[in-house]
Amino acid sequence: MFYREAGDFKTSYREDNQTFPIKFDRYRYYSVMFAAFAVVPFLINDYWVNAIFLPFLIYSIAAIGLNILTGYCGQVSLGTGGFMAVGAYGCYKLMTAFPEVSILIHVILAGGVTGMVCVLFGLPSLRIKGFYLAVATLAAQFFLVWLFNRVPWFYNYSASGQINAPERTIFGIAVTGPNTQAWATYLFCLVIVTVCALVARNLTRGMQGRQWMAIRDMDIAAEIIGVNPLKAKISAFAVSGFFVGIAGALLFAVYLGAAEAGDSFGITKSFLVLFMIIIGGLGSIFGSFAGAAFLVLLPVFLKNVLVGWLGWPTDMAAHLEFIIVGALIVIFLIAEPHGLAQLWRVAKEKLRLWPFPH
Amino acid sequence: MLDASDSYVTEDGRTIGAVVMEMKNITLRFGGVVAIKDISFDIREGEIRAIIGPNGAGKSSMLNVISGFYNPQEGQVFYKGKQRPQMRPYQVARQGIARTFQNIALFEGMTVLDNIMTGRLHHTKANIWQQAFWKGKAEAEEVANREVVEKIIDFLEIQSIRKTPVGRLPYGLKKRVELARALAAEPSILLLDEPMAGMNVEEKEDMSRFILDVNDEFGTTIALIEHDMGVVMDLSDRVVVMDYGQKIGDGTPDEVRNNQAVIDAYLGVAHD
Amino acid sequence: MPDQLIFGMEVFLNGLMAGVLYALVALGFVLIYKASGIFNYAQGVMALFSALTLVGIMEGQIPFAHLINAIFGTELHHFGWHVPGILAIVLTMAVMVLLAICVQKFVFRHLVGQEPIILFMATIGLAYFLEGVGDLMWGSEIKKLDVGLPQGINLAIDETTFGWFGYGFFIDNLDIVATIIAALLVAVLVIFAQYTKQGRAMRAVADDHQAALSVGVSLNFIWVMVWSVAGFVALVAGIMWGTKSGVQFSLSLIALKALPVLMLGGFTSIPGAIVGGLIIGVGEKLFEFAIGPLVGGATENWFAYVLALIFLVFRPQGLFGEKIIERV
Amino acid sequence: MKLKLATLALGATMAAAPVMADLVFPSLSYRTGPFAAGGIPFADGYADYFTLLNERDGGIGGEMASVPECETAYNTEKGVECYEATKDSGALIYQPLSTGITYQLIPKVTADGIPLHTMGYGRTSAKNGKVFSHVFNYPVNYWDGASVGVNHFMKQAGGSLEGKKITLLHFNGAYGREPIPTLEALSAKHGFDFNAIPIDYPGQEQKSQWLQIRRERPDFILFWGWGVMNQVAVQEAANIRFPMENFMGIWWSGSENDVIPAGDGANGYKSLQFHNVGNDFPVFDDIQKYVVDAGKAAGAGDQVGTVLYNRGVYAAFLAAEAAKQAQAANGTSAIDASMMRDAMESLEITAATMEAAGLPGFGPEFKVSCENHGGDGLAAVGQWDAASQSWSLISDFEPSDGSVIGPLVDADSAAYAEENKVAMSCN
Repeated sequence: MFYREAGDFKTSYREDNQTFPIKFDRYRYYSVMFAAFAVVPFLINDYWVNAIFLPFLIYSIAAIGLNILTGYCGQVSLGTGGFMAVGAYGCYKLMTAFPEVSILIHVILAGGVTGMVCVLFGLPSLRIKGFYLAVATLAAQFFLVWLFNRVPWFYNYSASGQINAPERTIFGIAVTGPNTQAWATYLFCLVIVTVCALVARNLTRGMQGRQWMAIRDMDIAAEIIGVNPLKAKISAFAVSGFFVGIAGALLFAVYLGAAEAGDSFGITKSFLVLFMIIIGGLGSIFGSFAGAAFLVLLPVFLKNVLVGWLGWPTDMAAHLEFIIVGALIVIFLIAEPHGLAQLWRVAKEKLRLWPFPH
Repeated sequence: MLDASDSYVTEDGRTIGAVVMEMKNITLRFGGVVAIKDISFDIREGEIRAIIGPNGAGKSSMLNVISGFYNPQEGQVFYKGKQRPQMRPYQVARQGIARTFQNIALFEGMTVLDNIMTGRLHHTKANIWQQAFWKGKAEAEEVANREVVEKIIDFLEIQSIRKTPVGRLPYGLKKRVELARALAAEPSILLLDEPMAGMNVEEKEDMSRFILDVNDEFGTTIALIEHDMGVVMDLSDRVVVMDYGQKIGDGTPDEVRNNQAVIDAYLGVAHD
Repeated sequence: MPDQLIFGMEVFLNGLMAGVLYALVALGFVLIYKASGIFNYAQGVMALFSALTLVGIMEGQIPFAHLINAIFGTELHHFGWHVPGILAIVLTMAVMVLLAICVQKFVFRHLVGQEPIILFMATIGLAYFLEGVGDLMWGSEIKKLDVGLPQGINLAIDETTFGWFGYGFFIDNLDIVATIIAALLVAVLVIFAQYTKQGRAMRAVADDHQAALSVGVSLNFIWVMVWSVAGFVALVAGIMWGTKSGVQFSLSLIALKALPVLMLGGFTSIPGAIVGGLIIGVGEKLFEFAIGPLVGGATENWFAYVLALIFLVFRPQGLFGEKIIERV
Repeated sequence: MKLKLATLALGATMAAAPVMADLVFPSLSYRTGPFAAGGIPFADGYADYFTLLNERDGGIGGEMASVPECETAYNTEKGVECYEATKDSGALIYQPLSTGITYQLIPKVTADGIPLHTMGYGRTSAKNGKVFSHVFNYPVNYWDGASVGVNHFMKQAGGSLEGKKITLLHFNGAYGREPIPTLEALSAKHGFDFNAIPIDYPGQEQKSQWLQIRRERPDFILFWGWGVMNQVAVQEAANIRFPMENFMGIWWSGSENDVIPAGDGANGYKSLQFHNVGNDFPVFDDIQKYVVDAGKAAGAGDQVGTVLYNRGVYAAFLAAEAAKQAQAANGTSAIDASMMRDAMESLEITAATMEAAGLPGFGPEFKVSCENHGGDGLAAVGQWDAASQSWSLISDFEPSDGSVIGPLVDADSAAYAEENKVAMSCN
């Protein structure tokens, strides 16, 4: 009964085009935003931010980026870790070369650089398709990590080969470096996430998104109705790279504070983000958030339950974690192959009819 | 014989204009196989032009040549009086040639509305930045496109399935959505590849009506491939008949019906 | 003969032998993909799991001892017996068949007809699951695996080549054995696929599920069979690598070595996997030998992928694929 | 959405459940993942030593020690989660046993005022206490290791390395590249040829590298590896019949795990050590009696006396000694992290302290100061005997070449201070 669209008429196409056409959805969205911006910052401490919120927000951006490429444009990529490394190292080089420029600009520029690198590795997608492309993107993954390890210029010739995020501020408040407040880093990332999600939403609901989806669903037919496959694929790689690069920059600068290519941006990262979008739902912005939340929260949750409550040995808990995550993935796929986002849609459809299902 | 630039008025009062597209001596080969052999014909503005022939005659290949999907090894294509250089299919589409497919080629993961909206691609000028922030041309164009699309939706009577994902639709409706997508492009030539294949009589009648209405109301030039001879003869102004990659007849339905080569091809007289 | 050429020959031979092992791992992927359209990400973890099981059985470890001890407060570790290598391999194979049946029964039977990406994802879930189970069952400390394979430099080759070139080639005995076993295995698999009833059924399924069903082939049986065969291939690969480095987590990463081979040879081609494996093995070793020192070395991880990528850009159909004619 | 919130709430209650009363020594361990084989014995040793103190002595100065364990799987993000989860529980010191996690924790611990002890790993230039106020890497670091190794080879070669060739075989990453600047400087000083051969993670396949070594025939090899890389390298060295006494690993490439898979071929392989090996020390009898036999061991109890278990014990011993000295200096048994830090900065380990703890001659004697957080850089060389399946030290704890390392430490720490605007302390 709460969830109804009957009587919620639209009188213009503009209204019908909005992101949340149903009033109830809209209000829920406003309240989530209100809570995220105005309530959460007052409640959180270091643990909440560093263990849950920052990884969740940052991985959400990465998942949105990959979802644009894979979920919307149908180009499976396993190079996400390498591209995040481009964002991180790009941000580091910019931060240290131009300390007087705002970190926000650096993060965005790092995204831009990553977009360009991503396009470069996306060019073969014009010839290579499906799993072959997925495996081909691994070339980017391994090559980029090797490159960042190999060329000392990227880590400013430090003896250790690690990069460290120096302190940078916005409005005089530190958002990177050791002396950050939990709420500041949280809000910084939240703002970026919000903007990224809105941009992604706009791109995917308009003509650009339709071109991507057309390429995904049937590339030959898309070309015949007038989609330029080169432009569509390249733009998807560029936009995806932009988001993934931002995620990499934030992961390094705000969340970890220090990074090394092989350690922090290895192949496992590529798979992790891919899992997020598949579990969350391909071709869905909400799914990107849901998938990121699921894969960030579940291990923390399991660990706290198994070790914190049940007092199990940590190694056994870690093994069980693997078993449970693996089993859950399989169970999810059997129950709902199209991810959490589809589960959510189905639930909404049911709710819409409740309590009179007939 | 009419000249290329002549126009005339049909019995039912429609005006058929000058030649808009001309195929000259087209030959298409796949490896050693000759799919189309030295075929020439033209399409006039405002007419309904049919290509018929038995299975494997090369009809679909011909349509693919017109829409730029295959590039013929020999021959030229003239469009609006100019020779068309070799083009990618999306460039052909941009010139105002839209088409449907024999085996439906809709985008299964998108809704009916989104599918039809893809047809409006060439009427969208907003760049990626405007779209990213939903500012400038982006929103206005989206609304304008939507208006055009809604008209086509009304026209083809598919209002109720607007927001349904295409994958869930039955065959007949999918065909209709595909037609809508092609129409949304407001093409100057509409290519229909077996628009009525696999339909029952009722659906066929609906589809015939839509094709005639499109031609009538929007003045769209239509080139179609169809198996059902009855339908073809009723609908089209002129017919090209193909067999084994060659043209064996060309003319009005009556002329073609009385053409001995055509009769042989359809009755299965042995080639020698 | 110039030194560099002699060294190059040595590197080439070693590359060939590495390539045979890559081909072996790739073969596990190809078999499953061909028969069921599943890109089995868990192949590497299966190698780890089978090697862990083999060592566990040989050493008479009690499975899940750690878990049992933690729950019941017992002090169980070993049964106190040792199982000879051959018998242990047979028992491990039985476990792998059991695993194949479970995988089919509990996972893929419920996913028939799903898109490839969903099936791929399911194998990732399977990989996680198996990794956890393997560790929980046998423990995650490193284990020595010795089923009696020889290791170390082959002196006969060393001396012969020294007589020829004045420089003795280094060929590892283990590599020679591995090459022979892998070659035998490949031959057996090819014969199996070509000449046995089950093999023909498997190929029929690969060509067309519906048609195979309609002539009375049991899909379920075929799929259990290919997963078992893939399990066997994984076991062989696990033994080879486990003998060299001990059995531990990193064994599961050998799957990454097989992926460029698959790109090059195609996901469905057995000869493709073999030739692709050899090309990758030789290519990466020669590149590391010739170019590696100029760019700082450790190029093998990415070079295999870049090689495959460049190759595919110029020949998208892969090594043995036919030219793709696109249709609408 | 509801589910998510419930999860969050649950996470909150659990995260905020610290054990306040005791002396807390969090153990960021890894018993799973690619390096589990190394992480398990270390974590066992670390926990068992504190258990021993609790069981035998009733804790440290009357306060019970608690060692909350948190699994990182060598993953940097899990490391952050573990740090945040434990830091408010009164944590006195962190020892993450991972280079990656160390680098992330350096700025965090400095801001939170908790000392970080990276014993024989982490950031080498943290030796400079003026820049890294809360980071300690006594008793020895990688650059000391490289120097001691070269000195050992020099002795082996009869006093001069002139014209000899030393190859560094290393993990292709920050950890493995650490010794390169030192070795380059030493090569200039002692006139030996030096080259580095990297191995990419995980290092399962090293044929190319060993073929190269076989071609180039270096006189000595230094080896910086971790995980499966170690076993494969030792095996391959045996395969090409490289003289094992000329092949020396860093302390992370010198445990039983690394040599046992290679069997007899590994005989004579050397590795650097900064503490003693074997279980021939009184403390292990006590551990057996009070911990293992009492069923309180962290692991299965079968690791006692192995190299990495001993390292865990040694790490715990150094932490416990610092805690004792902090208690003595502040006159209270309930010390906090800042007292701990101050005590670490004035820590002095003498033969007597080790003797008293049941570890006579277990490690080098050393002294920490505000300027020098890295101790005196003493390391010994161990050698593997395949017949008796045991390591033994074949040298005393010997000093490194401070004249080479000192300037390198200063340069690297200065660069860090510059980049991060760190104010110098110790003035």
